[in-house]
Amino acid sequence: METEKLQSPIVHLAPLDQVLALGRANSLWPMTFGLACCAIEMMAAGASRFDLARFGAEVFRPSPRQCDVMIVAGTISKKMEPAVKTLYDQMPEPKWVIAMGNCAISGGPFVFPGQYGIVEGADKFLPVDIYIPGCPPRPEALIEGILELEEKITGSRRWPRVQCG
Amino acid sequence: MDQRSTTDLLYIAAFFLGGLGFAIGPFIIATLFAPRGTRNISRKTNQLIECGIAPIGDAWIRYGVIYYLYALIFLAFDVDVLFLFPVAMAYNKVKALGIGDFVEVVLFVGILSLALVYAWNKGVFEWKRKNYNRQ
Amino acid sequence: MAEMGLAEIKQALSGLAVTDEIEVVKTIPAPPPAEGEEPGKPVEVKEKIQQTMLFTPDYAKKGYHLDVKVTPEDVVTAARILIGQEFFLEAITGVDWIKEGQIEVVYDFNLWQKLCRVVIRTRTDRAKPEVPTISDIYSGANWHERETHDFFGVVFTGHPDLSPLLLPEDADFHPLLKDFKA
Amino acid sequence: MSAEVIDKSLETFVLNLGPQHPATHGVLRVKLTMDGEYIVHAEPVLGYIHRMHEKMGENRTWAQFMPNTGRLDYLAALSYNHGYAMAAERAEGIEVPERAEYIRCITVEMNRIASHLLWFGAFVLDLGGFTPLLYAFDDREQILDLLESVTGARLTFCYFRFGGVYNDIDDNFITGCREFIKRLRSRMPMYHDLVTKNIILIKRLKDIGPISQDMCRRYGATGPVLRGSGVNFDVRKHEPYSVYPEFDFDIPVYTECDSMARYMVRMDEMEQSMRIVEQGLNKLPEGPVMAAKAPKILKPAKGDYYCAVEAARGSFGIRLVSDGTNTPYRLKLRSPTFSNLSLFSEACQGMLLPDALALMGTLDLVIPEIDR
Repeated sequence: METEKLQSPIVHLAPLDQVLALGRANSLWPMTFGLACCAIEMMAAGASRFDLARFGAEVFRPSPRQCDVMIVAGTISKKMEPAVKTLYDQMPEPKWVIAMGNCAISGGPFVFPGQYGIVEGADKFLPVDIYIPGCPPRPEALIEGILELEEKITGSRRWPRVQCG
Repeated sequence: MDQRSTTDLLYIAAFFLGGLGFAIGPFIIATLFAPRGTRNISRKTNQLIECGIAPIGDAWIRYGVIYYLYALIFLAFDVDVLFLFPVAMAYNKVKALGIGDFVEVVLFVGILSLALVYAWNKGVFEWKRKNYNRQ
Repeated sequence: MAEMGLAEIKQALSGLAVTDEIEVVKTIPAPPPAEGEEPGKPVEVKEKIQQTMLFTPDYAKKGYHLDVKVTPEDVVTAARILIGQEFFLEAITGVDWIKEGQIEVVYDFNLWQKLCRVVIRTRTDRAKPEVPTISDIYSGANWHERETHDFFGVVFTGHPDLSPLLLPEDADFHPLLKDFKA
Repeated sequence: MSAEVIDKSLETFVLNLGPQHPATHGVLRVKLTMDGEYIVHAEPVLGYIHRMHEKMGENRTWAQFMPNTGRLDYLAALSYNHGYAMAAERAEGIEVPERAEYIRCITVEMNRIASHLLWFGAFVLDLGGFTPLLYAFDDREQILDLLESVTGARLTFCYFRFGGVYNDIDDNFITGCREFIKRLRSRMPMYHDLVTKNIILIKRLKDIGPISQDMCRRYGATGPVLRGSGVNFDVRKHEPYSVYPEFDFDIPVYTECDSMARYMVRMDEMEQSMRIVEQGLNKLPEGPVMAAKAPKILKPAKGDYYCAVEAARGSFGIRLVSDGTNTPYRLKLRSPTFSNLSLFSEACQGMLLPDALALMGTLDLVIPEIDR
């Protein structure tokens, strides 16, 4: 994964970066990149009940040039891997990757000795920022993943964290 | 050049520069503040987008002529509308026959829409495949 | 039930059924014990009998009505008979019998109007499996055969394009064979 | 378009309706040779989500394969659980108690409604209308809540066991189902008025994408695609299984063979499934939900078995070859959308691209089920 170090922008003002980060964090445009079952949960998250629009992430752009987040939702097979790499390259910087579901994290239920068809995890060839476990993870888990990404971008969490238990 | 026309020229220049600023400004801001270069893992950043697959064949091919005719008709009416702007500005200013201006505009648009009627008869809008070179 | 239809099909396909040698285990009852010694045990003996491989198993348990085993060349004639009787092709399955060194290709046919599921089987040698294609009769078989070629390496002679369907384009391995190592 | 004609017209180019495309609802790639906006030749390319289900079938015990059936067609996963459970029960000869059979039919039909609702939303989204998706998903979430309270999963169910179901349904599931049916019945007229009678939808679907009966037979298409071409073939009536003979419902069949017919078949099927669920809830018998002597380790007798069920997209068949051990020797999954999609390249010959996408929407594809 030879990702050369990104040169910093020409003009580099700290407070301005804060404003930019806040703007980017609250308008993450995901790419319609559903592979398998997790894609249906991603659609359910974008639909009326678990509305992603509340977090500015409901605009699913089909073309990689116009999106910021690649949500890898599903199993990456070895035949699909070059296509995923091309899509990742075609996304403009700054870009992030969310690995949604066990298949994207580690190959999930399709890993067995002698398996010939799938890549065991998106982080084998993508710099993944957020991992969302589950098979498929509930739409709330995807929303929590997006909030986690916002915290990673801006450094502070705007939405209350739900303490379970 | 008396004093009044120079102020008019200044207004136009100001509007022009303002427009230019709004047009070029985002480019400048983007180059200054955006990160340079993109992290890529298979050197495909500038590849044409075709759903993740390398495009097959070349896009510069002999294309169906329907699209060209469609564009021509749009151009004709675009210029037609362009000419209507000054007409709209000078409408009813010159105290000639009240109805004269209206007749002129109708005449002008009528002649141009003849092109549309001609194209309609020739079947440009049916969008059928032109298969004259293959039976 | 599809009795009438079944008898018709059975009669039509009986010409193609292959006669095989099957090992049948027979138990010969022990000979009546003479006075002195203890009674003899029934002895098992394996016998090879000629049997035409055309069965009508009970549908409730097996799920199909007619099971015919044909030689690979007769698959095309069987398919032509069946499309004449308006059957449609449900699936083509490959089974790798590694112990007998054979690959079995199973064709499932079914009817729309009546419930009558017919199974046609063929066996080819495992080293060089070859079965003639029926994709010109049943166009749906085109993809089924490409998939069976992907997984078992069965070469369907006469198939327009046997390139991998589900595996990557340059795949040369056949994963569902029993001796496939990843 | 014969081959030499294509070479003569130099205006054809190859367009990738590739793995990442909003209209393919998954990772199906179609290589389109186009002449302007008309399709000269379409060739679907599969395998981008091949997850080796059949290879896994050969190295797992019979019970361990049940979660896989939930991940084949995850929009109507319960019918796949049903097909696999029934295949093994037939092979082993296990008797399923009456109440479990009723619960199976009720949950399978609710799952079918959820699958058709999602298809309805996604299909109208393909044609350009966004709002029906939000309404359809809202209804679907109601079903998912009900099914989740009983099975524990929203999408990839693993609820059936050999010999019955995992746990019993309780009263608020029954009242919940009745309320849902009342609510959906009140909304269906709105869907029909706003979408089915919409002139744009009619213009996009009427007489578009004809699939003749002969083409259906040659390709083995089943399910709503076949019933849209005038053939009354539904495995629930053709091969009565489980307790479907006890329900009185009919099979919507349209004979126009075009995309509008396939659209109407699915819309009417939602109504039929609701009738089945209602009758199922009224006639739900008491009793155990698990067979008394269901064997812990399943060892079906040697030989091969075939079992077909009516999934939301067509007849899903399982061919089991068992060699008497506790792992299947070979497990073939006959996927309905595999055969439905195989007729796509012949059906969309010479069509406009938007019409071909409308046709692909009416085939109702779930790509991991095609690639298995």
